[in-house]
Amino acid sequence: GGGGNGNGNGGNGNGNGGNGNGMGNASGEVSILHAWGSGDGANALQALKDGFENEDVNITDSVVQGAARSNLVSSIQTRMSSGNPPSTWQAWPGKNLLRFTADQYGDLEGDVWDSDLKDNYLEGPKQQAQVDGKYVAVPLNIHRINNLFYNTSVVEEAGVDPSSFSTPSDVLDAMETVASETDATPHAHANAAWTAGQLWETVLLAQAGQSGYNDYINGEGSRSAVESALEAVDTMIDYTFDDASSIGFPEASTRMQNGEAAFMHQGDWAAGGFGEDFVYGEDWDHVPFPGSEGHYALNMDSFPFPAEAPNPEATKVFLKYCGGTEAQIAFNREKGSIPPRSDADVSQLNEFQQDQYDNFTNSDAQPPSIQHGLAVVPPVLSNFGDAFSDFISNRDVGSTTDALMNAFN
Amino acid sequence: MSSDRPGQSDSGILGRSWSRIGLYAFLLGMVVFYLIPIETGLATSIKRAGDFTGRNPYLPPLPWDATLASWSEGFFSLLDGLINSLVLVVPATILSGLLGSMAAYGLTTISWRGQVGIYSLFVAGIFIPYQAVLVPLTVFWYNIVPIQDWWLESVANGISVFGLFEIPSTFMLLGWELGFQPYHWQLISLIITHTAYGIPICALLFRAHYKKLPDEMVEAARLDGASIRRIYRRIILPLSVPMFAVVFIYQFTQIWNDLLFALILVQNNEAAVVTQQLVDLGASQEGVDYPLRMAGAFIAALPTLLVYVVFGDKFAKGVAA
Amino acid sequence: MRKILRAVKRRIHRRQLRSDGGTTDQRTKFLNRDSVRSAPFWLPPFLLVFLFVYGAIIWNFVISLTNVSNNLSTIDYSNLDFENYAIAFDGGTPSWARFDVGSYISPIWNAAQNTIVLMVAFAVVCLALGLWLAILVDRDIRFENTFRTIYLLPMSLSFVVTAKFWAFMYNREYGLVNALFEAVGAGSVEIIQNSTLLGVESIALGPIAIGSIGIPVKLAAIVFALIWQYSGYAMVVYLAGLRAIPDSHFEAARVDGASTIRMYWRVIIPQLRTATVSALVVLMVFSLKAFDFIYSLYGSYNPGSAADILATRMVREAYQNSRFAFASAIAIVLFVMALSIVAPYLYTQYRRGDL
Amino acid sequence: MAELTLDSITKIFTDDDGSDIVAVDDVNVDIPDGEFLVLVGPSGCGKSTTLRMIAGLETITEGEIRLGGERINEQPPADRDIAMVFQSYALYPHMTVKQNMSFGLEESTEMPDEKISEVVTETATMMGIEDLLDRKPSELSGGQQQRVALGRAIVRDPEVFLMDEPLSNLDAKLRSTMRTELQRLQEDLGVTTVYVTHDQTEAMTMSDRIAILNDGVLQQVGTPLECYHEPNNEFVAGFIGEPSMNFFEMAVEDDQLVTEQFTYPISESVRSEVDGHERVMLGIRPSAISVEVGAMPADDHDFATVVDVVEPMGDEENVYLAFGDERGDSVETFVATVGGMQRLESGQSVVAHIPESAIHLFDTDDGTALKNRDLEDLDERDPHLQ
Amino acid sequence: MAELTLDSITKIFTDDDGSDIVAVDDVNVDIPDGEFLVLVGPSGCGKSTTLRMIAGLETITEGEIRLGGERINEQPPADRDIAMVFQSYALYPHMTVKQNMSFGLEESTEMPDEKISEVVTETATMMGIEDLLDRKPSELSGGQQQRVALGRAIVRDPEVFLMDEPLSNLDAKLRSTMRTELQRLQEDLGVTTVYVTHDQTEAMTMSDRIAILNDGVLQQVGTPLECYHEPNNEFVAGFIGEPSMNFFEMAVEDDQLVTEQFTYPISESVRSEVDGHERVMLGIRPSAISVEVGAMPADDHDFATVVDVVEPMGDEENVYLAFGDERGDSVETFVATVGGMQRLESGQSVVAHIPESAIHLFDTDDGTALKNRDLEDLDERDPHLQ
Ligand SMILES: Nc1ncnc2c1ncn2[C@@H]1O[C@H](COP(=O)(O)OP(=O)(O)OP(=O)(O)O)[C@@H](O)[C@H]1O
Ligand SMILES: Nc1ncnc2c1ncn2[C@@H]1O[C@H](COP(=O)(O)OP(=O)(O)OP(=O)(O)O)[C@@H](O)[C@H]1O
Ligand SMILES: [Mg+2]
Ligand SMILES: [Mg+2]
Repeated sequence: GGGGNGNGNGGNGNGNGGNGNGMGNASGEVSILHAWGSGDGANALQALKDGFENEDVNITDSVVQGAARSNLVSSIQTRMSSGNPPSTWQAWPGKNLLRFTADQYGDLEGDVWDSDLKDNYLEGPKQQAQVDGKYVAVPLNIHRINNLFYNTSVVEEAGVDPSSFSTPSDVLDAMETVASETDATPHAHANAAWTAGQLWETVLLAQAGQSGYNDYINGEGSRSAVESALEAVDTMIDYTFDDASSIGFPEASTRMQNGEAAFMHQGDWAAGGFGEDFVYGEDWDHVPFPGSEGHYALNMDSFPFPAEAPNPEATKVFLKYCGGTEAQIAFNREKGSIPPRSDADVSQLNEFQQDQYDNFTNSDAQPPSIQHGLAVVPPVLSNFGDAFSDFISNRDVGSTTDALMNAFN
Repeated sequence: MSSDRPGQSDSGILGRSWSRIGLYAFLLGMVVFYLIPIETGLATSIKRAGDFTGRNPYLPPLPWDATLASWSEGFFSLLDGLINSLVLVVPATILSGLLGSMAAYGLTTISWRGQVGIYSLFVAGIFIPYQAVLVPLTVFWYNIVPIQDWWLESVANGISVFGLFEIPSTFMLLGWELGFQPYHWQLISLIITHTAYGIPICALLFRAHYKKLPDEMVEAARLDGASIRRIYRRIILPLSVPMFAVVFIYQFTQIWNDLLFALILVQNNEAAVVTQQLVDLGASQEGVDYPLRMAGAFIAALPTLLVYVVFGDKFAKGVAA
Repeated sequence: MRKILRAVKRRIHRRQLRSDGGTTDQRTKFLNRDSVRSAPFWLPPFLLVFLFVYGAIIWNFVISLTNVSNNLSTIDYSNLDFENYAIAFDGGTPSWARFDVGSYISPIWNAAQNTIVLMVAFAVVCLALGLWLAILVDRDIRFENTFRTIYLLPMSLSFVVTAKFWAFMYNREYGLVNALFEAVGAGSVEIIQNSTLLGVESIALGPIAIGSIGIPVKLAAIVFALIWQYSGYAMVVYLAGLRAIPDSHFEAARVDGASTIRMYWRVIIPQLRTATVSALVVLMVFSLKAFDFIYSLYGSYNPGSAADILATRMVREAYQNSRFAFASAIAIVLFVMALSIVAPYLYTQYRRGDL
Repeated sequence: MAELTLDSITKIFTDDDGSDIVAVDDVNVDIPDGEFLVLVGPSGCGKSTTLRMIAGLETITEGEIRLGGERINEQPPADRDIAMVFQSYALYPHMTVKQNMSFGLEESTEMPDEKISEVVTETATMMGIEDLLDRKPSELSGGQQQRVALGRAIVRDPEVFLMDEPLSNLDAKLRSTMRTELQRLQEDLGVTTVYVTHDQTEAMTMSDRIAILNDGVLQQVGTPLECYHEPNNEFVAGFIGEPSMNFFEMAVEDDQLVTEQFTYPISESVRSEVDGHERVMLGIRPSAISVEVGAMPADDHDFATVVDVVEPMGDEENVYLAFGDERGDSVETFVATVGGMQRLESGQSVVAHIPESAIHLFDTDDGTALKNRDLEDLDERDPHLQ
Repeated sequence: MAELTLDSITKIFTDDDGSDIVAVDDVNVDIPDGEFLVLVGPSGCGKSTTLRMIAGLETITEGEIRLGGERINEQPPADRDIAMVFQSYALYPHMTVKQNMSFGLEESTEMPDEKISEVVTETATMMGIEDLLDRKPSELSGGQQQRVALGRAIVRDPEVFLMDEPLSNLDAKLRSTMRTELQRLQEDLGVTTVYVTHDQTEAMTMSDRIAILNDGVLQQVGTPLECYHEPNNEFVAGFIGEPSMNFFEMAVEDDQLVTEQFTYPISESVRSEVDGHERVMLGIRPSAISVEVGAMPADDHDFATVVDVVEPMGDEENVYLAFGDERGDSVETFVATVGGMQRLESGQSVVAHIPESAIHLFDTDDGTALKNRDLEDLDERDPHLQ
């Protein structure tokens, strides 16, 4: 997820303990660097740590301050390149891992990726955990990107039925209806580069289908597909709050919960942040983003394993635990996502998550997210981000289309 | 100046008073311009997050609606950062001031061939954009002299070798007692960096001061039998006290306010300074908490504001140099 | 060039005329030399500065000639070239790119242009406002110190704090700026994420549209906030300059029959040249450091191309995109810009014997 | 050309704490057309303030200033047809000499540029600075700057020149050259001039008349010799003349004046002037005292003294004498000026003659002169005339 | 106590373009123990440089300085046993008077603190500043600061005092008081003193002997009266004396000296002194010229002149005279000092008497004196002696 993070409960890093310092010895300190400063992420990590019971391995974690995630990236970047990485860190898997070369990662084959993980992890996540065929990370969860949440009462007041939508243009029509029929804002959207990028990739998937989407992430996208998705996004942004640029997605979400807005496109982590008394199925509901019903657009978090990890054995112990069902449930229950293991006992998750899990298992395809770094290599992601940084302030479809097309140059 | 700026008195009683009124009105208008963002922040910071509606943000809340909740939350959120900033700023300020004064003394009071060349390098150093040295600094502090890591090692091995020498355990314990944390080691790179980048401006300020001291005084001291070192100790240093105030105030503000170096050189959250922490304070799941954000901004600005309010004139002097 | 060198040489010599400071004896000459005896004082700070400032800049330059991206621990210094500069000016896909897609790097012209626009607009407005305020404050007003203190107050704040205040001021919904716009019936507008051009946007000169010359709203907003923070500084410098002009110049001009405006225009303002230059240099340098502000305002390394300046671009390329060598090249460009402002200034200071 | 009248002018400044400072107190002077009036007095006595009121740079609290009979209190400086030369010259440092000199004409007249240029060049030639026209003030010596400042005033062809210590920034030699030059120039131009100085030599040598101010109050207006020989009061007597007049506060006893140190017999006519006073201040100029070596007091007005310190000045000597035969730090001395060749030595006993015709007597309370040296009486007695 | 010898000392500074500035050129002076020598000369003549070489603040390019016969060229300032008083006093502003006075003893001797304190208090009492010991310099008046600076030098009990224009920051009245005081003090202490000034009054009045420098070259060393009446050369003649000596460059023709303006007959004895010179410079002190009104030239040495400008000085007047009957800007004038009561006026025709016994004659090429006024001859003729 994006968003910011306040000061979490992160810094208990003054650990004075860790007796001995055995290399090749499954004990010592495992340090995690992450950006889950607050909210669902912080809770999920805490649950994960709470569930880890090993006398010899001490887990410390620290939150990277600064602007959302970019600081985490630069921090890791610097520490990796100076040979001083943390034991593991919060990272998107997939092509995002290509930030570093395969030999900068340690090999998890065997010790962590044993038959248990290999057998029970879903195929998509397994792919995303490898660099050049080497297992280097442990995926923690699966988020879905292509959701359309809505406030049922607002939608009812406007008289539209989301379950009937089948294309993005249906969504636009519905937003128009909301605008004319109610006082509410049609679209709860925080206009940041990453939310716009995420919306765009969803619309592209919905409009151009799996093949059009794949073409794009392979650098062979069709200009017209890119442009038409962007036009739709442009219009959808018109339906959002005046001050959309000044708010973060949590606030947009809050406004939808308050009935100030009808629809919200967001990853399913947004649902993890809904208030207790905002009840799934009654107060709110969701549909897969119209046009992309058969797809489960993937975002994941993972813990990579650096080659120069301090206390590598202890780290492996921890990572092995993270790959297990118990940890997965503990983590995802808080995070709002679903576990990437087919054998997880999803009944411990909430109703919405269970529905998502069903959707996932029934999905036709699980296209990886561009915005969240799974689908494209880091420089393309950076170009993609730059394109949307400009788009949100100039809203120039033409030039942004160019930029998106050129992102692969 | 106790009289009208000469040549400006407008003639005619009426014309004069009207133009005076206009003048004051304009100056007051500018006061509003300079203060309103700060005032708005202040007013917002004592509103209840729940009551915050965004209407008339500059109006303070009604007394019974005011709350310091955001202030206390902000304070506790930023507490570590405030402490880290202090741990950084105090030594860096003192070191840069002292070294700057020494440099200025060596380059002013004793005159010798080539000192202008060296001094020019000092002055030019004031104007170097930090970006121009960021990458080398990163390499230096992460790969060549990774002070950041040494503490980790020293903690791992109990009290241990710090590259070159033993840290006496009593020293460590004393540090502990004083509230120093092991992660404060990480600030050493930042202290040294800020010191190095602070020296030029300090040297400039001190040199301007020393140039005003009469040569004859130093000569008198030489005739009186004092060595270069003694002259510094007994004559120059005592006479630098007012300038030290100016320099310390200026450096304190500069270093406290810096973000970029900290951003690059402090990668571990425990050691993050307050400006780093402030960047995304108040953004949370529930939306941007403006009262908290403004309170945080104030808390982070408080030391420099205090310095400014108390030592306004000295600050202006440093700034104008 | 020769002339300049000669002048420099002459200056350096003249300095030495001050005093040779006493007893020297051939035998003890070296140890007794003042440069040597004073070395304990100036050498340590000098080494520190030389290492960290000049050493770092030189090193930075060398790095900019390498191919280092990604892994700083193994910089290969054996293969130096100017490729990064070529890319910085022309754009292109570097030979050292690790990926065959997405590695095209766009040139820095946009950021450079924004940097200059920001610098010029900021400096000009600051100076104008500062001068105006200084003249008014100089008119023997009561509470002069209070006014001055307040005007200078923003300068004591961190860029991060200022950014927080102005993010709030510019907020579309809660911000005071928009409240003002609404109060005058202009309606609220997006500010910090608005790259619409202000000013000459719609003007076309014959067939040539010069629309792109305007300053984007978001950049203007940044400039405005910086002006808020630093115009007090310009005022203080000008006030000092005004105070240095003897009363008798004002009086002479009055007796000579000049009106107040003419007096300032012809007699007083021309005498503020040194103040202007020194304020200008410092303001320019501040504006080169505006990174902290932009970063805090946008909460990201990327404010969007309309507000991107070299400082943000450099940090972004280095610490987000890991193109360290390329970022170093941008840093050198930035350094050269700073140098081109500062060097002439230092040189004139030097000529006038103010160093 | 016009007569300048200061009619009971007073200037009161209000201090920061609201208290009043009377800088100029009810000053009356009539300055006829073409006169060179020097305003002199100790620092802070209100000289500059008076001048600035005439220039219009300071408002007038009370009284009236008239130029050619017309009240100018309310006129702005530009309209007064007055030019001023400042102590610091106040040359505009960014303008060339020519621009400096043209500025006033450009600002205050409609004169076309060529005409201005012509007038400026003419004046510069007259002042001998035509070669400097393209230089900046910083490239001129002190004396040249002085000339430019004067030229700038002259070029405007004003009714009145005001000069505020225009020579005080020059060194001694140049000052005396410029003094003569200025004096001659004013004579030639015939412009009414008010000249402020605190240097009594300048006041004495340059003026047609001197006006002496003290504490804002006018003490005396008169020709230099009047002020020197017939001072209105003790202040004027002490202020004018170098070395200063010697003063002794004495009791009047019958026909003699008495102090601890000596007794001075007075004649009947003098006695009558001090009638009704118990104490008077006796004043005697150092040059009026004559000193004899190796003689005994012969006259009533001869006194036995001992030489404390001798300051040879070439053709004159200042001799510090003490009554009686003591000398040292604590003894009060008085000074006599004697011929330079007299070869007096510290510790020598000499007889000092203080002629009665040369003494001045002042009221001890308000300092008013009771008896002055008589101007008529002097010519014959002056030792310098041969 | 020791004799100070400057043996052919030269100081050369190297200028920007590598050219040399000879600040002091081969100066020889012997200063006997206890002498008060005043070093005088125009600005930039090398006075301060000489002093600073003695102090050790400047290296000596050539020559030797000996103190009590011992070469001190290489000794650092601290070891020379010399104390210096600076023009600006150079008091340490952050120290009290007492600390200022103790500093030198603390730094240069092993004296215990109580002893230092005792010595300081003693000296302060002698200087009359014992009440000021706990004040900071900023709380003192100019004269008091002066005394502290002196006290600071005295307390170190040096062999030699050096003083660089120590009085020039004081106002005129205080300067003359301090002058006397300093003189008396030096007499009492008997410490060899070198005193720099550019003020010829100070030089004349204070010194045992004067050393006159010009352009780094020593012109004359002698008592004040020697320098005044028997100047070695034209420079000294012109430098000493106020107003300056009048000079006329004249051709020697038989038994007279001739210029365009006037012809001056000379006696045989004088003629013999200028033998072999075609041109000489005639010098005459203003005070040696007498002026008569309404008379006709009676004597060979009487000249018809016209008064150009009169500067009354109270009991004297400086009269600017022009030969013939022209006056104005272009005419060269000479100055005569006459009694103050003479009431001369611009334009008046007068007769000026230039007595032959009073003239000086100088070589036109190198300025060497050919004939000086004779000191013996003077006493009788001096008009001031009555
Ligand atoms: N603007 C002012 N406000 C208050 N007091 C003033 C002002 N200007 C002058 N004074 C006071 O008025 C008095 C006369 O000042 P003025 O400048 O006329 O003296 P002056 O005779 O010119 O002295 P100096 O010889 O030092 O120039 C002084 O006591 C001075 O302090
Ligand atoms: N450090 C120096 N370098 C070069 N030239 C110098 C230096 N110090 C003095 N001079 C030159 O040496 C000459 C003598 O200078 P000095 O200071 O001794 O003069 P002075 O007689 O003391 O003059 P003043 O009366 O102005 O103090 C001058 O021409 C001066 O310019
Ligand atoms: Mg004055
Ligand atoms: Mg000197």
